[in-house]
Amino acid sequence: MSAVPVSPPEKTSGVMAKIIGVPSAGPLLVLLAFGLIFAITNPRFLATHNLSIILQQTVIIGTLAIGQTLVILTAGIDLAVGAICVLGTIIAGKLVTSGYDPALSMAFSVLVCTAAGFAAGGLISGLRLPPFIVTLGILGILTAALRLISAGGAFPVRDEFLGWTGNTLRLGGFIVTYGVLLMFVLYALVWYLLNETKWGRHVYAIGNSPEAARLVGIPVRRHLLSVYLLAGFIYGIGAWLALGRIPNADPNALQTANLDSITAVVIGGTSLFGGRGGLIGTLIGALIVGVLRNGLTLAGIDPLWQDLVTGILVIVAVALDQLSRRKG
Amino acid sequence: MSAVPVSPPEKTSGVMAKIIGVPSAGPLLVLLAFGLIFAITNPRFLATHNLSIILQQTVIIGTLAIGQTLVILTAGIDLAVGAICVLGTIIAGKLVTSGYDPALSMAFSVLVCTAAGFAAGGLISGLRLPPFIVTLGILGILTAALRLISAGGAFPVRDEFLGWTGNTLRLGGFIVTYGVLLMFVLYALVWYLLNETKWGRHVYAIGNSPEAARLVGIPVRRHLLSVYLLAGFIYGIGAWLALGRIPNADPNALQTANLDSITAVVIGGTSLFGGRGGLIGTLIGALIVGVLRNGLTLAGIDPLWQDLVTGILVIVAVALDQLSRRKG
Amino acid sequence: AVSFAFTGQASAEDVIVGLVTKTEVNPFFVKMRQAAEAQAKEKGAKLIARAGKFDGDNEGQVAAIEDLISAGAKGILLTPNNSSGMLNIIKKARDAGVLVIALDTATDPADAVDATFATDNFEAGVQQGAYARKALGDKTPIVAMLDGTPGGTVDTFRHDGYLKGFGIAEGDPAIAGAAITNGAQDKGQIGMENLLSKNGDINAVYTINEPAAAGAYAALKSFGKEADVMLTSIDGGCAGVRDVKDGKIAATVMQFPYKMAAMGVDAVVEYAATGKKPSGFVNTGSFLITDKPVDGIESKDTAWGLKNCWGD
Amino acid sequence: MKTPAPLQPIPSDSAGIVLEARNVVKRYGHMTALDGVDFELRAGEILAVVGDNGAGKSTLIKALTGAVHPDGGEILLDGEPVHFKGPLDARHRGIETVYQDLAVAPALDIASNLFLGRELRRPGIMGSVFRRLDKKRMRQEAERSMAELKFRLPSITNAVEALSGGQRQGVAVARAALFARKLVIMDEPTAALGVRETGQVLELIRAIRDRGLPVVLISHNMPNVFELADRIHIMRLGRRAAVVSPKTHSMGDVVAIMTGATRVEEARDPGV
Amino acid sequence: MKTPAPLQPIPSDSAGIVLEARNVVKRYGHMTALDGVDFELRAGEILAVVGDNGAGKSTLIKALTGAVHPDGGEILLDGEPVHFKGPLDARHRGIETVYQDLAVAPALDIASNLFLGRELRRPGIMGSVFRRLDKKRMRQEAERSMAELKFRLPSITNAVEALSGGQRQGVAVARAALFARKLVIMDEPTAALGVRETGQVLELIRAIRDRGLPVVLISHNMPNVFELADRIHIMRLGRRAAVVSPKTHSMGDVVAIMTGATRVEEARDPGV
Ligand SMILES: Nc1ncnc2c1ncn2[C@@H]1O[C@H](COP(=O)(O)OP(=O)(O)OP(=O)(O)O)[C@@H](O)[C@H]1O
Ligand SMILES: Nc1ncnc2c1ncn2[C@@H]1O[C@H](COP(=O)(O)OP(=O)(O)OP(=O)(O)O)[C@@H](O)[C@H]1O
Ligand SMILES: [Mg+2]
Ligand SMILES: [Mg+2]
Repeated sequence: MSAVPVSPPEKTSGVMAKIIGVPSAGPLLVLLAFGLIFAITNPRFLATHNLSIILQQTVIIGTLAIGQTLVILTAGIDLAVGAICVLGTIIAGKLVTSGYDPALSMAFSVLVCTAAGFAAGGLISGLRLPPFIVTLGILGILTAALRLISAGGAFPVRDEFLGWTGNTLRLGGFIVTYGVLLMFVLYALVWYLLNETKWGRHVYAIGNSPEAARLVGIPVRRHLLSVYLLAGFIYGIGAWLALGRIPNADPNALQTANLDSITAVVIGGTSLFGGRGGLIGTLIGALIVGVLRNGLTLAGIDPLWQDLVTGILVIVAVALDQLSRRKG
Repeated sequence: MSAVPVSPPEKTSGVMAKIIGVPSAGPLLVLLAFGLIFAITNPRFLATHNLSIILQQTVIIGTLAIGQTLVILTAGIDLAVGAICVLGTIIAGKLVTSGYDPALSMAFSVLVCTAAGFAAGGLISGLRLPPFIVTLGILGILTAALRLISAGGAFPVRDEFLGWTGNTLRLGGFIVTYGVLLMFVLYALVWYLLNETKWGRHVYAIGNSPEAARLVGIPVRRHLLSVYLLAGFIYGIGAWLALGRIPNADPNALQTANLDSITAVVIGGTSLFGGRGGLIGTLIGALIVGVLRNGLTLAGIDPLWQDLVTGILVIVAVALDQLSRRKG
Repeated sequence: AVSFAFTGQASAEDVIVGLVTKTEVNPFFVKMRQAAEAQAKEKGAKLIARAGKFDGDNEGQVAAIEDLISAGAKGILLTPNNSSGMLNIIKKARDAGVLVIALDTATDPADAVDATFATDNFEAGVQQGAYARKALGDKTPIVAMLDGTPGGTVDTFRHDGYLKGFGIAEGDPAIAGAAITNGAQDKGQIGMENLLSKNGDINAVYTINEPAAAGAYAALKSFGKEADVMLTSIDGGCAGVRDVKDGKIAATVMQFPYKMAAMGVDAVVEYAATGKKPSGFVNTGSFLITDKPVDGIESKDTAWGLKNCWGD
Repeated sequence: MKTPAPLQPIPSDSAGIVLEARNVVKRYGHMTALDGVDFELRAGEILAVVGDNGAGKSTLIKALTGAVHPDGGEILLDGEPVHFKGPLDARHRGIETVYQDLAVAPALDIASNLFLGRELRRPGIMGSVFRRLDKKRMRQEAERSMAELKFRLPSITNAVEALSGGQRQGVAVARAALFARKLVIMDEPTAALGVRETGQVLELIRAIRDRGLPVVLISHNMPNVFELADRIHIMRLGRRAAVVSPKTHSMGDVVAIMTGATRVEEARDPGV
Repeated sequence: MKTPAPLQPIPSDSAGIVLEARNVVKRYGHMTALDGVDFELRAGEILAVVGDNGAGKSTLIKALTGAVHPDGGEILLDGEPVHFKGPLDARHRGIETVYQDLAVAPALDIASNLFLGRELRRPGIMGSVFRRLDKKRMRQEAERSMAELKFRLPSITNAVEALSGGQRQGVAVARAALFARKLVIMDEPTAALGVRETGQVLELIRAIRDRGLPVVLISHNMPNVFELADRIHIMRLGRRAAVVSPKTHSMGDVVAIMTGATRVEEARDPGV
């Protein structure tokens, strides 16, 4: 619902063309503006340690938002992102705790996540059900299944391999985790897929006009299936990153991941109507959310007021983006 | 995201025309089917007392879903429904507790809710921001504001007038609350607006194609504003109904009302892309959710399994609806 | 008004015990439900459990009680989200002849229900705070508050209790900042990280529960501060007690959800059989668990804690 | 918003220029769609606007009706400058337009689309107080209008998206004809129409003119243009290349000007 | 999915019937859009399909290309029955179609739309292993194709939604011409085109025929039809009313059959 219904096409269309493939400058400017304000408010904000913390805090939602972007570009929506990711942590955790090989366990759990994506995609493309309902249903099913599997409780996952993504390394004075690097690698790969391959072109085409895509001979259903499948795979990798950050498999974790990831996508300038937007915007969108939360705490804002300020700033962020586009 | 992207237009379009204005038979059949199954599982399900309970449980979400339907028909989405409704309960509660006249307090609080809707509509139509972001921002702002107003805690609201909607009356062996009646009245009124007036016609037109609406001379922005305004008003009435059901003003209440109301709308057959669907479907959608929850409890299903079964049944419900349309 | 409540001599198999917890999200309530299930099975009763969807879901709890009355429950065990919101429906249930017992959280007024089996959460908070203050010794305290959900009854009691036990008031400059965790580990971690970025001298951390404490520990560790900070919590889950044993959490205050649940089920079964109702407030108790006891504060060690903890 | 009864022409200085544009400029990014266009529509005439694809015809009429905001120049209605904030303003002044992309709501039925923004209310209290739509009358009117254009329609309650391309265009044309009170602008109204239906629309255009309303007709169909037009406004590369009379110029002349084969100095109104 | 190189015609029995439909029926609810249509397209010919609006022309070609599933009848390609599950199957068999509603992705640029579903990959390992698109070559090809149709285009990187109606149609026509290997179907390809551009497309159609590919041309423009067509298939009320030769029948005859003024017994192939 980002393609603003009331705007005459003349105002947006010229820029839309540029957004596809080319990073949208709007969200980036907003990110920099917020960063500047927070840096002025509290010099600690720019401490390398703090910046690296923000990146780490962005890892999970940032990664899940990659899959969410793909789904939203096809004019779908995924409410099961968090649940699928948690499924991954619990399965990997259970297997390792039962003595299986960590790498195999993780691989299997990524496979299960991919299968969950496949199931969603199958219902959506095969039975032509609305993505909202299918992923909502899967969310309910998984929520229950996760609690049943883990017998209701969270359990710690103490394994070198599963926790590896949380290990840090120094990159020129900057401390990052392997998880952060992996997230960037994922962004780069999926960006390539979206912008440099046929597959990505067809994602945009389907989101733009499923009927046109069908008529020119794009196998729309199979393609949708592949999108949800890839998204599921990404959520599986997200599970590994989540275990690196929190070595704990908790059936109740990530409850707000669906809304959070959609928020990152929308702040990043991708339209909920599909076919318009891009992945770099999403990364920036996820960072904006992380920067807001961190910056407001550093500014010493009471947590009660933080929600309020965040609410205002999210609107301001998108308004600024919108404004920069109209001028652009 | 209900207009299934992969379906060739030939399959849906014929029926779409019928859905507008005419209640969709699909959701109704699903509702009856579920009712039948539960009645067989547990004869208590059909007890008039139980049926009247289900109606009462549907009042809040059912009412909020009216506003949500209006917003979604314009291709928008409202994440602030619950927050605005809670705002209404807290303002009315505070005023009455401070000794103001109950009727005036309630009226004022409905006015504040209307103003909140107006603010959302103003940002969306005036600045052309995506409804998702605007209502998400307002959700954050209100969440914080509510906690600040109520000093963090919930407080009881014991007032005859504010609680009036919870009073019961007998209608031929059937016990209903005034709240249930009021909800039905709201449905009837808004149905009339949507289907029998110019205003409603224009809601559909804008949802269908905002550009076409603009070109034929519909004042799209002003109309959008009126939609969010009316929605806000309805959420205000929802606050009164909520107080009748639970005489308590709690800043943490109704957190899932946004998702729940959207679910009712989508199960009811309205497209998240706007312009297609109707209000009667929404009522049935809300009832389906209520019947599921009640019926599963009466069937003695473990709560862990309830989520799972609900997840499956929601998908089944929409699949059946989809199926009935294809045949229709 | 009692037309739908089956009275008379019900055999044990017919007894339906309703349990309505706050959420399914919190392991505390999950364990409570599991304990109630086990106890019901043992007593030959049938347990139907329901929960709200989130902290503050009054509507969900009201609907659950209504459904349970419809289902013919003999007694309902309730952990009210917000007691004032439940008063009407509790009255309705009791009028219909259903025994209503509050678990974990008392109602306001307390005599709205037949009986209350609960911990005193304020007292538990005091225990946590008093220990933390004492254990800090003569260091100047700089406190971070990792709260649950603002406005929740339990959340407020624990928070206020901690401050009382710690000997400071709300707004004291010793409080370096607060974060909302919703009792979740990931949000606990994020909140702690950001608070540490803001003030690296924090030396005492209040946590609403053990998952939040686990998150806080991870953050402290990444800042290399895990040894210098007095991290305390409440709950008494086995995972939490293990964290105390491992030295991650300095102390936690144990509660007894199993006990509450079992007592509740017993009372309903007894009521079904004999018509006898329990009454009043039964404090199921809370104990400070730590391996580093301080003078003047009663505590048990983790060996005892692991024997009596809930979960696993 | 008072809707005057249809078919009640708004009078204008019958000898003068009804709608005029002076030096209108419209840019889309780096692309200059209108590069200082002049335009005059006289009372009672049919003015054809022709030009290559992309010459700026549609942009010009959008600028005239407020559907896009020009970056420069001015627009005058009955000699006085107007600033249409949107198509609604133009409609209020009695200008009806068939846009090239038709401006229909796909999921709404034919009657609803025909009366979109101009819905009829029930007579009496039901209409004035309860604001109830007169669906039956709108349906009947729609049936009549479409029948006049001799369309074979499946059913008047069909959604517009279930119509053939030509049928959909028929709806847009019928709508403009039904409500115009001042002037009518039609952007390629017969592009998708069959032989018979095209004839019908040409007749309709004549009938509108005979009702006293001037008509702007954009068309690529030269025979039609020469059959109907009183004057021909030729667009080329975002400018008006010439205005000619079909009486003084041949189709070949017009095409030559349009494609740039013949150069003309900045076209002067031939004053036919 | 192997994409054969463009412009490599798929041979077919040069004397015979390339594409045939027998007794095809298509209903939309109560509406019978196709009421038992027969259809034959012969090798190397240009077959015009004409008829009133709503006669069923577009539905017929959609049925032929798998875009809609007929309720009855059969379709034969090179004499053997085919069941296209969707337009993709038809495309795989070398059939290219310009649909009346163009089938373009509005937010994608001209080159992307031209190559939609037929994207070119880089040569060498970048293409075969890394599957990288050859954006530059697609852009150049697109520029060339559009230039051939003599369109004045703002920029080849423009989104299609920012094009004029005629320019958009040009993209769809260029696409079909670029990829056809067996036969080409064009549903009103010149409806929105200017005089010059129409001439260009008519020439293109002839060039395609001269490449040996038969062409189905749906058009309301009788002069164009008579200029190009080898045979004329006349639709009326969802049936084939007649197939005539432009050599034996006049425009008047065709229009008369089309509108029902002249009755013909179930049309037999004149076998021109
Ligand atoms: N929304 C837009 N954004 C960018 N450029 C546009 C937009 N609309 C039109 N243009 C460009 O402006 C020029 C004029 O377009 P216009 O639609 O006015 O042409 P036209 O004369 O109506 O052509 P046609 O006969 O094909 O309808 C074209 O080159 C087109 O690409
Ligand atoms: N999706 C649909 N649903 C219902 N009816 C349809 C649908 N598509 C077409 N029709 C109907 O089928 C009939 C034939 O339509 P078709 O598009 O084939 O006509 P056509 O000959 O191509 O007309 P035109 O010259 O106007 O393009 C029309 O009466 C139309 O209303
Ligand atoms: Mg045009
Ligand atoms: Mg057609």
